[in-house]
Amino acid sequence: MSAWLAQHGRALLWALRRLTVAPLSTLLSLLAISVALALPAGGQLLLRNGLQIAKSGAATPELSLFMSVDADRKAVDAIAQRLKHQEALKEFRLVSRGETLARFQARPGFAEVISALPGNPFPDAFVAVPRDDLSAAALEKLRAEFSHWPKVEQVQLDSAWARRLDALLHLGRIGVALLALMLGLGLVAITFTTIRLQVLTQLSEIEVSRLLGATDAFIGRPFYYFGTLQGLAGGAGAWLIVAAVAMAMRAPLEELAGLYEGGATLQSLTAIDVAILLGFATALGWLGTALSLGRHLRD
Amino acid sequence: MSAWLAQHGRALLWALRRLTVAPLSTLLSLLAISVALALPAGGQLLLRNGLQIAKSGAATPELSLFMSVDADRKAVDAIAQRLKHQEALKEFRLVSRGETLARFQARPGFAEVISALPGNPFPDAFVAVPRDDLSAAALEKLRAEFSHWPKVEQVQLDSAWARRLDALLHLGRIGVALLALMLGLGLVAITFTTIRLQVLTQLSEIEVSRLLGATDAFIGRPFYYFGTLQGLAGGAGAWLIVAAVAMAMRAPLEELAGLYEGGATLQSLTAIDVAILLGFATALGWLGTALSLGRHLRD
Amino acid sequence: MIRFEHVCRRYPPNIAALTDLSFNVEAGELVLVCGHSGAGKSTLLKLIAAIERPSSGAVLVNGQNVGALKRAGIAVLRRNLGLVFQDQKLLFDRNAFDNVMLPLAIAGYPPKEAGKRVRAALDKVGLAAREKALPVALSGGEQQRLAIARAVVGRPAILLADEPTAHLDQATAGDVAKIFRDFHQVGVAVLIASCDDTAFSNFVPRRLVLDHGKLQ
Amino acid sequence: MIRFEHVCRRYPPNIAALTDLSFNVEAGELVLVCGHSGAGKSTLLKLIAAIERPSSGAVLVNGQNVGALKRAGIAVLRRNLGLVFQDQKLLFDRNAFDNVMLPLAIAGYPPKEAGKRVRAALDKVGLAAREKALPVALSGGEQQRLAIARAVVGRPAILLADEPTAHLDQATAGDVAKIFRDFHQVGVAVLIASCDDTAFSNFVPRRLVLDHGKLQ
Ligand SMILES: Nc1ncnc2c1ncn2[C@@H]1O[C@H](COP(=O)(O)OP(=O)(O)OP(=O)(O)O)[C@@H](O)[C@H]1O
Ligand SMILES: Nc1ncnc2c1ncn2[C@@H]1O[C@H](COP(=O)(O)OP(=O)(O)OP(=O)(O)O)[C@@H](O)[C@H]1O
Ligand SMILES: [Mg+2]
Ligand SMILES: [Mg+2]
Repeated sequence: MSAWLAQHGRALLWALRRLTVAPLSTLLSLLAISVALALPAGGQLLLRNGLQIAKSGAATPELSLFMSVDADRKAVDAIAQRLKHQEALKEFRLVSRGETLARFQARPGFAEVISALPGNPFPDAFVAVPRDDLSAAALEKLRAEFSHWPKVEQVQLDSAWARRLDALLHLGRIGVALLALMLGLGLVAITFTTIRLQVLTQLSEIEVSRLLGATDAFIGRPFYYFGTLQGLAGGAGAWLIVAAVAMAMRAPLEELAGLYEGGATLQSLTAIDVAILLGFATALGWLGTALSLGRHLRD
Repeated sequence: MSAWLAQHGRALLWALRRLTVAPLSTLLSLLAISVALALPAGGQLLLRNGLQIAKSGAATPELSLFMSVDADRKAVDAIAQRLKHQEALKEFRLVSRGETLARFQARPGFAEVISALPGNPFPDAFVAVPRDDLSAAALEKLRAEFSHWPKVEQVQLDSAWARRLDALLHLGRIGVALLALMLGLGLVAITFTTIRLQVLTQLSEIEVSRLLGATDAFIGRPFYYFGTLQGLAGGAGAWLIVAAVAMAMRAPLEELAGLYEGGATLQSLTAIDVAILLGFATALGWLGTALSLGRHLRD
Repeated sequence: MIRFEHVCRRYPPNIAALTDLSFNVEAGELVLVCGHSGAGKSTLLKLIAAIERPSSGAVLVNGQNVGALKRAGIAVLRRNLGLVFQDQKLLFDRNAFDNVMLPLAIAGYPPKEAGKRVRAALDKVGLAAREKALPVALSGGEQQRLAIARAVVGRPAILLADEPTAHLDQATAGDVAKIFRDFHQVGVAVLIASCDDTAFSNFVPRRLVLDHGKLQ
Repeated sequence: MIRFEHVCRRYPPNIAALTDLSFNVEAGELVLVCGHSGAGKSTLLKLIAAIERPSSGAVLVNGQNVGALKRAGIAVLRRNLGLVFQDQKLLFDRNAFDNVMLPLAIAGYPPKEAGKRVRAALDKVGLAAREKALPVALSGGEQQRLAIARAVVGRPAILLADEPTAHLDQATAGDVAKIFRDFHQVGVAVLIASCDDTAFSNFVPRRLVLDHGKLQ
């Protein structure tokens, strides 16, 4: 037991010494790993914030239900009742004919027109906000359904916005997937290479140890410590980078968020995000070590 | 001369052999370099295309000049004349009161209102498209200027869009700068490490060559060939990646472009772009070699 | 303890390094393997440590067929041998003390006892004063003695030494020979490959003379 | 040709490897540097090749102060020396032929002439048949001879050999000694460090005996 502890202690010490013996090289490796991890992590965060901003603001599609001009109070209430039970809607509000009239009267070039009219020519209308997760097709179905309700004269869907949002989301998703794929491969390359480098600097030690009766476990142990420690440190570096970038981006993002009038608050990395990031980095360090040792240790 | 050629030939051959002797490691290094080069190159391309789409489509701010209702033909022509000489405008068009009336008559809920009116209540209007390079402040100045023209009752600037675009551009520029910085550092790390690895595999050869009277130039030459060749190959890999990604992105981007009705055609990498990319990659390979040799060869 | 049964070892393309070798070495024997350069001395020692495998025949160490061992078995075998390599195989990035410590670290000795043993071994080869020196700071002969210290530090039951006196002057070679004799006298089986046997001439009880891979 | 003037070499912490050494070696001389292990033989040879620098005094080669040379000057110097290292320093990733080719490649010989020279040198040490063999496939003595072939292939005016017969049986050592004598007879200055001088005993005209760094 004490011998077991001594062996692990030795391996850990060796790994720590190797990490500090060539500080520039270590720093550069850590930097490469950090950057490779920071990009998809940061991209994910950006997408999350961007989506929130887009959805909270003008990008949300709306359904406008125009009642017929002769619809009375009761008919309007009935539609309100129906809308209340629609699961697909997040919210809706009544825009009364009076409101619309007032708005048009305030618009330049319309005041005279309106005042020249005998009565209020506008109908009551509802503006309904659908749930975020509805596809363009689902929205279109909703529109068709609403237009068959009694005393509903017309339903308008701001479907250009919906389609635009869909296309943007599609684009973002493809982009993030490609990024993750490329950086996943890049990360594998970096880890693999770093461990190969460590194996190369220790080639004579490995050979001699084997000739003196060292087991594969004994020979591999310091490299596993090295690889996982490096991965962990790289993950921490990625965390720092993402946090720093998020700080730098806060001002312009909030300017954007403010413009969209959604009152969006910027999300940063949660404790769970950080835990996942560090765990992923450590696991990747371990995996890279295992792959590299499998290739470079057996001869 | 023949000896000089023989020495360079030997170095080049050595470099080529080193690149093929461990195909997996070479492939992984090349992949890492390619990805690191492809990301900013692709980002640049994406930004270029994105900007084009944004500018060509609905994102372009417009100025609407409403004439007063009593403005006659002559007044309208005078304004058209003034607009024609405005350098800040890309184009403009007259939306006559007749046109506007017809459009409103076609709108549901308005037909009745309009038909109930004694005459055409709408004024003539101009819609003007400013040049792309105008700042939000310049647009605002233009708006103020136009509103003092005779018989111009009101000038509307779709300034929310302008400010939104400005914010987006700001955001994009910060993002690309951060990306370039991070990947520049990451690329330095990769190149540095790869050359260090090559030096490590050749440590005994370097030591023995020096003991047998080899100059620094003789010892360094194969590594320079290796580093520049690898950089060049990495650049070519980045080109492939960007081309492949551009292909994959074509469909969704054009969907987006189509939605913006700007008739945007997707730009791909030009010959000059590729030349810059390859030159940059080769230079970086050379630089990484020089840095790494400076650190790892002199002892 | 060690038993060769009709052992042949051929190297590609067509080199017969050892041909039909049969002999026994008992515990506590000291055997000098002699022969010209290329006679097969090193190959013979490598077969015992499973660094090479016989092309035919069997090499038995403590009754175990060494040629049939798996990775783990080979590791166990080597931990119970003391090896001096012809090219020494010292580690140049650590000092004399740590070089000698290596086999004990591999065997998992507690650090305290290991330290004592390392100092004793360095003392035995006359390098006690240089335990902090890196191998490059040692002369060729001192490196040779360091390699011997590493081989004996684990107090193995079998000691294999390939040209252990190659870089030593006559006096130092005599001292080193005495170290091997001491081990032989406490019951360790010692095999020494050497083309120069003057250092051992006054006390070697047994010789295996190789000529082009055949026992004479 | 080679001149030591009151040369001292101390190593940290406090080791006086060579103390106040003065002597001359003329072109065509064959000198045997003898002495116990650690006497300073290797250090002496390293000073001539500028692998070490004197702590005080001057080492002159062809009238040039070797201790004051810059990087480029050292490279030129070494290209005109033939060196056999005590630990051989062969390259294990290339075959015998390419190992011997290395000094000619460094000196920039045209490949064709270089190839001829390499074969001649391998033939001289009895390794002509093994030019395609990697060093691991050679016995210790064969590696030693390969190192000698590499040292002589460039036909240097000065030949420095550190323990060139260390791994050789008496017959082979005699052959190697003859190689050095041949060079000595065509006017090459030859310095050989060896603690075992039996191979050279019948034709060495001059001896430098070192004892704890001092000339006796
Ligand atoms: N780089 C060094 N740092 C410290 N001490 C050194 C260094 N090189 C040699 N020494 C010491 O200097 C002394 C002379 O060493 P040198 O290698 O010249 O001896 P040698 O005569 O060649 O011995 P051998 O026959 O054993 O090779 C030795 O005591 C050695 O330990
Ligand atoms: N891995 C190998 N591949 C091919 N041939 C080999 C290999 N190892 C040794 N040989 C050859 O086998 C023969 C015996 O080699 P060995 O090393 O056993 O000789 P040795 O008696 O130790 O010689 P020395 O005294 O020179 O060290 C030699 O001719 C050598 O070239
Ligand atoms: Mg041998
Ligand atoms: Mg020496």
